[in-house]
Order: sequence, then C-alpha cells, then structure tokens
Amino acid sequence: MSLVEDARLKAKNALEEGLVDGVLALARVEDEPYPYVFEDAAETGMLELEPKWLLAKLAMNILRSSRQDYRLGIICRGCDERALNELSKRNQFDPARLHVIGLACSAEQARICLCTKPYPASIALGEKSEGFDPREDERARMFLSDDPGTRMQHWAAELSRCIKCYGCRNSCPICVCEPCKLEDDLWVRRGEIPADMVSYHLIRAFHLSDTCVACGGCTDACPVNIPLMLLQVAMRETLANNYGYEAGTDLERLSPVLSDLTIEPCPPLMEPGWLDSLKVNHET
Amino acid sequence: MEDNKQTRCFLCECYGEISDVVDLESIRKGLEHHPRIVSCEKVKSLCLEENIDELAKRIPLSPESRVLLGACSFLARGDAIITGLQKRGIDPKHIELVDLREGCAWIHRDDPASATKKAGDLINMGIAALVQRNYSEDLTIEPKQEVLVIGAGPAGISAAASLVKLGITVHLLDRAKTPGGLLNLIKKIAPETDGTPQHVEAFLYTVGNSPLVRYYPGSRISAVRGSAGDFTVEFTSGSDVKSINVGAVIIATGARVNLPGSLYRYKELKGVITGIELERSFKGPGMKVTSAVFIQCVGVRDADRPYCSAICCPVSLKQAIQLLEENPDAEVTILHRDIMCPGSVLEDYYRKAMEAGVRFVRYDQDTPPGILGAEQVEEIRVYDVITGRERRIDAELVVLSSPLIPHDDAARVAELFDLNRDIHGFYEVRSLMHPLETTKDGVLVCGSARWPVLARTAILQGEAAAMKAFALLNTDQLTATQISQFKERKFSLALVDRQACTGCGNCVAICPYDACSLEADQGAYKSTVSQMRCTGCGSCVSVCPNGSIQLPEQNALLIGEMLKAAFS
Amino acid sequence: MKRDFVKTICPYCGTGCGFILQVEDGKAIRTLPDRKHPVAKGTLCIKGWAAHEFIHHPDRLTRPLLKKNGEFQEISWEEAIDLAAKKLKEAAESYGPDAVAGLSSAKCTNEENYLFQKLIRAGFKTNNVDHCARLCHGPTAAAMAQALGSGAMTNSISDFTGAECIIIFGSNAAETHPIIMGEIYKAKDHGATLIVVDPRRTEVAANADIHLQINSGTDIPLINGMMRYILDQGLEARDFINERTEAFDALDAYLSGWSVEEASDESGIAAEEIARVSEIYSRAQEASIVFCMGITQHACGTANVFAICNLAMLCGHVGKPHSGICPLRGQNNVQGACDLGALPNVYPGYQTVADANILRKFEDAWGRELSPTPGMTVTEIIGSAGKKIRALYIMAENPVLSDPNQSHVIDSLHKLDFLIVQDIFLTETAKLADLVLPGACYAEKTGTFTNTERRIQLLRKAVEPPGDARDDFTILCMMGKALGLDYPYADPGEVMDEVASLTPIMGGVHFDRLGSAGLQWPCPEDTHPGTRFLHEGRFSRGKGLFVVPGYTPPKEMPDETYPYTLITGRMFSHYHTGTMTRRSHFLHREVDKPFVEISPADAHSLGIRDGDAIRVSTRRGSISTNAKITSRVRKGSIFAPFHFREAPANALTIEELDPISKIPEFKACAARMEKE
Amino acid sequence: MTQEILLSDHAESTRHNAAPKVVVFACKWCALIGADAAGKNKVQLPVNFRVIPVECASRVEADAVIRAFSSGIDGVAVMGCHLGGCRYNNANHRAAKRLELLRPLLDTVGIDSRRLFTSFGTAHEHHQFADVIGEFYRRLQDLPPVQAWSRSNMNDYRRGDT
Repeated sequence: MSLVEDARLKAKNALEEGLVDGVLALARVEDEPYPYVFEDAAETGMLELEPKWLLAKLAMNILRSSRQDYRLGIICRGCDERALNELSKRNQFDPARLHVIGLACSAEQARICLCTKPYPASIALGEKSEGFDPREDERARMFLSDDPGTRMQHWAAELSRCIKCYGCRNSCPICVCEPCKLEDDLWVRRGEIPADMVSYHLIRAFHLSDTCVACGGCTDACPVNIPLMLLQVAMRETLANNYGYEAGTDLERLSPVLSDLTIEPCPPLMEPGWLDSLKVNHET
Repeated sequence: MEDNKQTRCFLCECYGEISDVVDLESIRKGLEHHPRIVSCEKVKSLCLEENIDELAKRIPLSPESRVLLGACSFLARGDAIITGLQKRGIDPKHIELVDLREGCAWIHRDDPASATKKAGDLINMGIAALVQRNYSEDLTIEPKQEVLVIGAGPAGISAAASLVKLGITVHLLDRAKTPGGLLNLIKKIAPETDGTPQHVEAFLYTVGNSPLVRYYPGSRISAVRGSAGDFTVEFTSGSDVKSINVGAVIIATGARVNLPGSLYRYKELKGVITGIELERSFKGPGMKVTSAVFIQCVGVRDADRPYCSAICCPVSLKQAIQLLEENPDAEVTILHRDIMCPGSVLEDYYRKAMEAGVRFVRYDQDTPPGILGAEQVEEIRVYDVITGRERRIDAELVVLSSPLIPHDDAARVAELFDLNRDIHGFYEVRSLMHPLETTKDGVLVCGSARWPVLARTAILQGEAAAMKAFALLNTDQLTATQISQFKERKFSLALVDRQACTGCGNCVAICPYDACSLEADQGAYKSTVSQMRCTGCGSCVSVCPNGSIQLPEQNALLIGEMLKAAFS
Repeated sequence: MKRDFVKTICPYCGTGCGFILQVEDGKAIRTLPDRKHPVAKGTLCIKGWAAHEFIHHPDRLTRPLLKKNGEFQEISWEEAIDLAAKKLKEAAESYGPDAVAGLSSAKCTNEENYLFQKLIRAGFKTNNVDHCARLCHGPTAAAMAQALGSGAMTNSISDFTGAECIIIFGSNAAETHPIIMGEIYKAKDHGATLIVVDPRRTEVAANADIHLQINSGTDIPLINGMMRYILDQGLEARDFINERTEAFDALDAYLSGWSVEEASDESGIAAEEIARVSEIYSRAQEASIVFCMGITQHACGTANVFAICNLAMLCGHVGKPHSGICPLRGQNNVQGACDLGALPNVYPGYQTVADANILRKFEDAWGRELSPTPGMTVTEIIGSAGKKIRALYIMAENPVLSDPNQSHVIDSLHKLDFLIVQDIFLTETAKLADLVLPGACYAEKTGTFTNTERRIQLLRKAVEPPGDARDDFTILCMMGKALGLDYPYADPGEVMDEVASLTPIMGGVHFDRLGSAGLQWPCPEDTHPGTRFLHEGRFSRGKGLFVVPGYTPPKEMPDETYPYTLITGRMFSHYHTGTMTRRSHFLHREVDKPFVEISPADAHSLGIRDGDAIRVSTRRGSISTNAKITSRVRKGSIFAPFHFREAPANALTIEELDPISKIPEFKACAARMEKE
Repeated sequence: MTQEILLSDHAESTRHNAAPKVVVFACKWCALIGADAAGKNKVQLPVNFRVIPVECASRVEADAVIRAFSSGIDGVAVMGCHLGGCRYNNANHRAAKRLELLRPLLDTVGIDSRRLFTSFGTAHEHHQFADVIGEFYRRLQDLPPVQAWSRSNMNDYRRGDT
C-alpha cells in the first residue's frame, strides 16, 4: 500500500470510528492541492500528501471557530506537530481535541527545508529519514558563515529587499497575537519599505527565539526569498546547548528563559566569577 | 507631539555647580516653544526650604499640571525637594527629576559643550517620560482579622498564643492528630531542666481554652488563593473539606529527624539506636545503661547535606547527662567532629556534661568510628584526632545523633504558596532585613520549617511571626502599593489589556511573585494580575509577545520615546 | 459549520497572484497563500494577505439606488434596469448614437468586459467605450501595437531569471508589483545586472547595481543617448535589424542629431553612466526591459514607449527567452479589459473597428449594425460630458479620484443628462450618479482575469454578494435583454466560448482548459498550450517598426511660484482610489493618513518637520496633507500617493494629454508647499 | 533641535568610532546608585551615554535593546543587581538569560553582540560604574560605526543619524 493510500485509510478509519469529527489534510480537487477538512469518510479518497503545506495554524483556527467538543484529526509533518505542541502549551487550543497522524518527511524535503528533524514524535506514515544541518546548504552557509563581515553583508543586502508583506509573521504557526507589536509604530515605522532591517526582522526573530520549530514557514512565504528561518538557527542551537531545550518537543516543559537560574541554570552565566559580559573575553 | 502645554520646567544652577559646566540658558531658550512646556525658568537653587516654598507657589494644584526639575540626583537633594513639594500638595508622580549634576555636570566638567548637549537630551528624555507616564490605580482592601497557623509544634502554638492575646482569631491546622509536634517525642527540652509536658500543657491551655482558636488536627491543605490581607485556603480535615478566609499565614510546619539509613550498621545491630528512640525510652521506663557512645554528625555536614543542624549537639549532651543521672557509674562517651553549643546557656550545659563525667572524643570525617559486634554492639573503634591513636571503647549502646531535614511534603506546601526553598529544602526567607518574611507578602515562616532550631528559639520565632502578621493586619485599609516591604510605595502595578492578551502564559511562568494567572474568558484564556501580589518589577512586560501587559508608570511607549529623545 | 477553501485570483495588481479564501458559514474569514500557484508560489504581498477584509464590509451596496432631488432611494432591480435602458435609449435617440458612452473596468472579469463593450457597441451603434487603461498603459498598447504588432508584455514573469541584464524604467515594482520584484531579485541572484532608471531612490533603486536618478520625464533623451552610444560603438544587432525590422534609417537619421553629452545634460545622467549602461545592455546575450507608469504617465508617454521598443529592437532583445519588453500592468485585469475590446478603437483581440470585414464579422455575430468610426477615450468622454456625451454608464471605476484635475471631472459629470454607476461601494463617483447599481466583488463571481504576462486565470465564486447585489455578469445580461440584445449566456463560461470563436488570439481559451496555471494568450486552437514569449521568429505585425519618438519635456516645468516637481503614484499598502484597501482593517492600520514625500533639504528650507501638517498646491487646486521627510525623493521634487480622498492628489495633477494615447501627465507638474 | 544632523551627509567613515552612542538601562537599586556615586566623586566619564533608570533589569525588553540598535545607538548596557541579590526574587535571572539568548541573534546578522553589555553586580560602587563604562567605551571604539551595517535603513535620515 502506498503512503497516500495508507494516509487515506487512517483518515477514513479515524472518521468511521468516530475518533474525530473531521480530518485536516491536503485534498486533490481538479488536480490542484487544497487544504481541506474531511468530515465524510467517503471523501478521503481525495486525500493528498504533497506538496509540503503547513497546516498547524489552520488547525488551530479551525478548532477555535468550531463548536467546543469538535475533535479534529490532522495529517501533518514533524514541524506542524511541534508547532501544535507549542501552540497548545500557549493555551491557544485544547490538545485533547486534536488527534495527530504524524507523517515523516523524505530526506529530499528535509534538504529543501534545511530541517534537522524531518519526522514527528510518533510516526504514523512514512519512515524516519536523516535530518539536514542548515550549515551544509551552500547558500545558507553564507548567512551563517563564521566571519561576521560576510554574514552582515549578506543579511544587510537580503533584508533590504523586504517589501513588508508581513507574510513571515502571517504564516508563522506561533505568531497569534492580534494586534502584533510589529504593527505598532513605536517599534517599526509604519507605511515604509523596506521594513527596518533591525527592528522589524530582529524583533520578530527574537519573539520566536524559544518557540520557533524551524518549519520554514517564514522562508516559504517570503516573496523576495530571504532565508528568514536562518535567523533562528543560532538561537535554537544556544537553547539546545545551554538548556537541552528544543521548542515543540515537550508539552509540559516551558521555555527555560522564563525560569530561575536555580531551577534551569544557564552555563555561560554559571562560570565562577561571571558577573558581567566585559569580563568574558570575546576575542577567543 | 501635539500641543498640550502642561509642564513647568525649573533648571537649578546649584550655585554654579551645574551652571558652570552646563549652559542652562541655551537649554531654557531651546524649550521656549516646546509644544509641551508652559514655562522654563533658571533658579539659583531648589533644595532650600524657601526655594521649595517659592517653587510650590508657582505650580498650580490642578491634576493635569506637570513639573520638570533639572537639578541634582534623587539620592542627593532630589528626594528632599520632591517630599517638600509633596508636603505642599503636589503629587510626586506628576514630578520628573532630571539629574543634571551627578548625572551630567560633575562627570563631564572637562567637556562643557557636550555636557550641555547631554543635558538638553536628558531634559528631552524627562519630558518624554512625563508625557508618556500613566498611573496604576491602587487597590484597597479590608484585611481579614484572622490568621492561619500551619503546624502546632512549639513555633506554631507560640504564634497562636501570641495572636490570641492580641484578639486575632487563629486557625491552627496540623497534619498530626495531637499538637506539640516534635515536643511530643521529647521528655525534657534541652537545655532547660523542666519537662516538656509542662510547656505543651501551658500552650494547650491558652490555645485550647481560647474561643479565638479553631484547631484542626489531622488536616491537609489542598488549595491556596488570594494575597496578603485576603487569602482563601482550602483544606481537608478528617473527611470534610473546609475553606477559610484569612489575612495572613504563618508556616510553622517544623522539620523531621533524618533516619541514618544504613550508617553505622543501624537496624543491622541491636543496640544501635537514634537519639529520638533514646528520648522515647526516657519517657518510658528509662534505660539502665553501663556504657553508651554517642556519635554526632550522622548523615550531615557531608557532601549531600552540607549544613550543621545546630540542635543535635545540645540534644546529645542532654541525653548523656540523663544517662549519667540514672546510672552515675555509666561510661558515656560522645564521639564528635565539633561540639556546637554556642551562647552562654549551651556553653554552661556543655561544662555541666563534662562535670557529670561525659567523655568527649574527636573523630575525623574521613575516619568515621567502626562499630563491632555480631548481633549486639560490643565495641567501638575510633581514631582519636587529638591523641593520634586508635581508641577502643566497650559499649552496649550506640546513639546516632542525626539532623533535622525538611518534611517530605515541604515541596508540595512550597508549590501551594509559591515559596522558594534553599538548596537544603528549607523555606527561604526574603533577606537579612526580613528574617521571617517569605517572598510572598503576607506569608511568614518560623521554627524549624525555616531552619533547624531548638524549641526555645522556635517559640521565640513564633511570637515574632505573630507580631509581623499583626502588624500587617492591624489596619482597616490595606492598599496594594503600600504593602510592599520597601520603604517607599511600590513603583507600579502591572495592568493587562484583556482584549489584546493571547493567553500564552509567559507572564504567569515568569512572575517571581506568582501574581499573574490565566482566566478562561469565553473559550479563550486571558491574563489577570493580582495587584496585591504584584511588586512592579516588570518581568512580565518584557516577555509579553504583544505588549498587552504594561507597567503604567514605565510603559513601552515611555521607554521608546526616551530612546528616541536620547540622541535627538 | 459549513467550511470551504476556494482558490481565486487577487483583485489588486496585475501580477495575478492566486490564493485560497477560507470560507466559514458563507463568510470569507482568511486568505491563505497557494503554494502551487505558478506566479505567487506560496507567497503574497501585504494587500494579498488582506484581500478578504473588505468583502463583508458594512458599506457594501446592497440594493439599486435612484437619486430623487438629491437623495438616493432604494428601488427594485426591474425598475432600475428598465429606467437605465430607457434613459440610455432616450439619449441615443435625441442626440444620436455617439451621445451614449460607457466606461468599463479593469477590476471586472474578461467576460464582463466583453458583455459591456458588446452592450454599448451593439446596443447603441457607437464605439464610445473605454476604461482606465487610458490612465496607465494606454500609451503602451498604442505604441507597442504599432511598433511590434501587440501591446502586451512580450515575455513572462518567470522569464526574468536567466537574463544577463534587466533595466527598470519608471517602476517602483517593490511597492506596486511586489511578487514580480521577487522574481527580479531572483534573476539578480542568478547573475543579472539590475539597472534602475527612476527620479526617486526607491527600494528597487537602492537594491539595484546601478541607479540612474534621472530628471523626471527625460527618458527619451537618455534612451537616445544610449542608442547613439551603441551605434557609435557598433554594438547594435545589425543582422536582427536588417532581417526583422523596418524604417531603421529614419531613426538612424534622427539619432544623428543627438549626442551622448546632449542626452546627459537633458537627462541629468553622467555621460560615462550612459555609456556603461549601454555597454551592459547591448553586450548581454539576453536582456529585458521592465517599465511602468514612470514611462507612460507623461505627455510624451507613447513616444517614451516607442523609444523603449527602438532600444530593444536595436539590440535584438525581443522574441527570445529572458529578454523582451515588459510593461507591468497595474490592475488585476487591465490586460484583460484591453484584450476584450473595452477600447474605443478595437474589438476584442485588438481587431480594429475601422476594418470592414472585421466589422461585418461582429455585425453577423451580434446581429446589430455597428459603427466603423473609433469612439472617444475616457478623458475625452469626461471632457465632453453634457455636450457631445449625454448619458454615461460607468462600471466599477472611480474617475473622480483617479482622473486628473478633479474639480473639472466633477463639473463635467454634473452636466450629464443621466449617469449610471455600477460598483460595490458608494464611491466618490457613485455619489454623483443618478442611478447606482450594486455589483459584486472578485470573491462573489466566477470568471477570468488576465495578468500582466497575458496569463488568463480562473476565479471561483467563494461567497454570495451581500443583500440584493448581483454579480456584474448577471446585471449586464439583464441590461442586454432590456436593450433587446441577444444575451443567451447561462454562465460566464459560455461568454468565453463566444469570445474564443470571435478572437483569433484567444481561439483556444475555454474554462475547462484553464485549471490552476491558466493559459497565456495567444492561444489560437483548443490544443495550443499558450505562449511563453511573443515575436519569436517574426513580429506580430511582420517586421518590427522603428518609430522616431517625438520628445516633449514635461508640460509644466517648475518656476518661482511653483518651485517643485510633483510626482504622483502608488504606495505598497494601498491600491488606487483606496475603495477596497482603506476599508481593510489591516491595510488601514498600516497607513491611515495621507502624506507627501519631501527631501530633507527642501523640508529644511521650509522649516517643515516630519509629520507636520502642510498644504500642497498647484494651478489646479490644493490639498492639506502631512509631510513625510525621506531621502527617497531628490531635492526639488515631491511625491504624493493618490489613495486618499481627503487629500486627492488628482486635485493637483495637470490635464495635459499625450496626443496619441490621450493619457494625462500624472508624473510631472509644478507645485508649491507651505506649513499649514 | 536643529536639522543639521539630517543634512550632513556623513561619508562612510572607516575611522574608529570616536564617540559611540551608549544607552544604559540602570537598575534603580544598584547600578543607578553606582552612577550617582560616580557623580558624587566627580569621576570624569565619556559624555556620550544616557541613563534610563528601570525598576529591575528584568523590565528591559529585548525589543527595546533591538529598537535602540535600529535607531543607530552603538552600545546598550543593561546593568542589574548581583545574580543572588535581586530584591525582586531573582527577577534578574530571567533578564540575564534572555539577554544571553539575544546575543546569538545579534551576532547572526553581524551586529557584534559585544555591543550589548550586561552587568549583574559589577556597577554598585562609583569606581565600578566608572570602570565598566570606561571599558565598554574602549571596546565600542574598536568596533566599526553602527551605520556600516544598516545600509537598508535608508529611512533612517529622520532619526537624525544619516
């Protein structure tokens, strides 16, 4: 049985057993992929798995706008599942109403998305494949290169192309604020493009420092193809190294940045005698 | 900035200290047509009484009027000027003090031109702050004139007894069935001579017969809500669930004796007992013993528990003296790493033990005493640090003196009241200046729950806690900003824009005072702030993704405008 | 909960992005990008993301309105249609067929444009039908049709990647065509040299390899200078010129009168820069030229486009991949409206009205006598309202805000005997109408739009029109029947079939063939896959025609009383007259106040600070607006967007028309400023 | 304030940044007291820093630090109390962690994270405050001026830092 048929079967069973009231996945209608909520088991024949289409934010919105006891199944990839974990940790929807059917991505897809963990926690469809380290990608290496001068030059050139479409924020599964700080004239001057490189892009990036699940939604949504996800790589690595924390992998553990040093220590600050950043010699 | 001329600006020359460096005239001229400045004057000085009188005359008392003082720093004379103006009816929150002396003139004497520019920027920042500053609404409640005391040990009972004398209703709650806590296990309280029962009776008498005390033995707390002056505590007492509303909480849950585990062949050999078991035997028929050896610091002052429990040495001395009283010919030796008996009373007690014939041998942590014997303990071998030789002591009884450690449910109680605990697990107090206050206003801690203490000190701390609780409640109006333990009023109280809040819970997670909580509101979660608990530190503001929680006195717009004005 | 996801096409600019409307219980609540769309590829601009916000706005018109002594009263559809037909027929009978005119719309679908021009032509035997293309790419259609044989963009959007050089004349694509800008940046990443010619230092200019900050309106001198340099260096594509073009000698002679230095003085671009740019463009294997309103909205708009065609043909950069001449159409279906004959001089498919057998073909098809003489353009219709034109039928257009010299427009429209306006909101123009018909927006109709790269794409109906409003196809069918015309169409698909039968370049276009990627005309037969780029092998007209461009500097140059050059145009977060974008909460929040961009130097000399209220005035009128100090505009020139009705930029613009295409000179007139 | 700044067209200066602009977020309970003491002792300090007092270092939003860099400020100092001595029950721990997490982001886009100076307990006394401000200045002077990376901030002219 092919992957797609397996997916269709699982969706059909979930609906027939009354496990869920609807399954959110892609559907192929007139040879075109649509996001679709299958509520009738017979329709699951149209279910489709390609192309990669982020559904986490859509699932949240569907749960919010349906009746309180509506249970939604979702066929989603690892990044969507992690995004849904982060959203439920932030009380955006009740996780009990969500039934995740995890789909593992192919190595090629991981290569395209520069994804380090191309599989969900519980894999229902497909096999686990090798993650891809963003630093391997030739274009990404320019943005993450060791020499700050090269990095700055590439980021400054790339970010000065921004047309402030807010696509990065609109497609990010974690960005749910309404109103959003980026539309507040205090932080980012309104009505102007390019969006101020530092205050728009870095404030947006930092808001996702401990919640970004590296789904690549921002990079996919950027009309002038700025590799926005690469802004998060260094911070995600810092969280992994300092606290062993990765966003979206643990429903209980909150971001370590919110807690006390006595509860979750931060190694660079724990060096004996660390009192201020001047003492730390950055030249090494 | 649209025109809204409400601010009067006064630049102090400070008899030349400021005006020699900073060209105040150019700043004054610069402010003449500023959209927000009504008038700007230079004055010789501001801090003398007559200056303040003169100043107050020129400031209308209308609620919109604002004052900008370009003078010295708050810690210098700024504080005096502001309190002077406050005495003359001007709300200190409508005054902005810009430090032109310590913050500018005195530290840039060699560069007057840039100092003047910096002074102009600092003034602009001050204006920005004044314009953007909002004011938190204060919250006033009537504190409940009742106190919950948790734990009926020496500390708890003493707190209850003190409060009753002050006419405060006390809810005395204890996990055990009988009051007295550890006292019940003790025949005599070290170092006093009279027995413990009299103490317990004395307390029970005051506590038992007072109509103001409601005693709930065998009960367990299930939930705590509210803040200083108005706590709601739910607990199960026996089968039924009760809920009480109190103004303050005194935690006197005491501590428990740590069992030595397998150290010194405890539980393996007969005759190896702990201090508590010995004490229980004294309450019973007593124990005729010919030779006994006490071993101090059992399972403490080591890597796992690097602290001195302070009560074990006095207790061992007491028990050694009692053994000798019952059998003067007995051989009693105390193997110790140090005898901790500070103070005159305990020092005298130590001397009394020596006179009674107790022998003391000092051993080293790395060469602990060896216990020999097949089923029954027969002999102790210990390397005597002083003489450098190994001693062999016959003993039919070995008493292991172990420390007090926090109760097993200390973590649960800390969670309920959101208290911090130190690395050993005892409830942490706020600071040296506030020895019984926890980080939660209105929640006090005393007795061994705070740190292992002898009964006498526990009683003393109980009374102190009672006084503190009374001081908090002894008013009919408790205002949120005034409740802070710091000298002046709280800086600000966080305010949530419920419409913008996404209910993400960052503020709830980060708040050091557990002041934020999430409330379900038509299917979505919204954050609410308990003004009593909030201390205005601003941690929540810095992690709120869309700034829906703000400190009115220092909101994001204020900092943004100050940043813009910084180098305009 | 009835939940649906409908794929449709964005109602705003000519890029033609596809997206998905999330519909819940009959309400469009969210716009989602369509990852598989050929143009948008899963991205959207700021307006795209907010394209659902105005659909259910309370201001939507819901019932036909008739003005009785100054007050609008709701009337039934039957009364409205009969009254409209009666009034139009009255005007035609009493003052002759040419007394009736119609303004179609680049906002409506191809099928609606076809029915509209058929209604005017067949119904009243006049060619007085035009639409707002007149105000944007009128000159492009006129010039390129004459020089190359087709007025459309020669290559495709995805064709930029691979070009060695891209020159952008007068286009702030980053704000007006954001997704196309993405493709141009992608081309730049693949090695293209990006050259931008624009008086303003826009984001495009800042990110270009070379920015020629030219004096406003002096594009022809620059291009002549480039051609002069190319000929001097012998870099021209000699064999391309010989085999595939004609009338080169006339141009050669004209160019001998020009020198690079003279071009440099007139255009304000250094001679070395002209040389450098000419080298890059002519030596490139494949190079394309992109242009927009900066070229067309001048009194010599048509001449500007001729100059661009000359330059492209001189270097042989036409009729091959990664090259060509690419006018970026401003509106979602302005290309379609032109294709479908909503122009006074052509039937659908650019078949001229003057051609006898074309005339007969349409007379047989429509069963009515037709007029062979070309009709009036928008500016002429409005100019002669109340005189030659007695009754006017405007569909989804807002000339009061979009046409120059606003006070003149309002006076003329008042002089009409009868004015019908069909729109989705009560716009400034609709307020002046005698009869207002409530139409439907893009999400409430099925049909097709044609984007700037000639791609005909299918819209799918997502929600029902509000109240009693009808989609424009239905209204036009009712009007057609009321005028006794043969309108047998059950749905827009049948209209497109009729169009296919009558229009050679769209012969193979049928709804079932459009699918998700649409079809790029010309597409002559049912099996034809559509054309990626035009003029391969031979030009549509046979040989490319060199035309000598008649250069005229901007009509109204700055002087002492009006010392600044005023440029008008669009900005990224609003669209045209703001009818839709200013009713979109998200876009309104981005920019809610009108502004005029002023250079720091000018601001300083007038003592104006950022955000101050100022008054900008010209010989036509004055507006009060806010100052926005930016180094985007050069000293001596200011820029005003025309989206804000409270500060209508077109109250300032001059009514100077390009002689051939009759486009007004929006891009240059003289103005002055004072603090309010 | 006049408009000269707007007009003067700074050439792309590669010389060292003589007078870097610094914003100091000083916690009222320690660093501000240190600053005040530095004033009392008349310690001569570089001029180009401005102090914004905050109740606790944890009030400093990372967004405010980013906003400061975006408006052309060369260095931001966040000075709070000793990591054990915060009077707001370890609120400064979160500030320290958060700003530590901001560093990799600043470095990623080439804004040298040494421009963000965080001090927890080294600015209580006047000499301490003077030392750290002086040292921070020396390090900033070696870094290229901020304008070098904000080519895209063409809209910055109005913020007076062309």
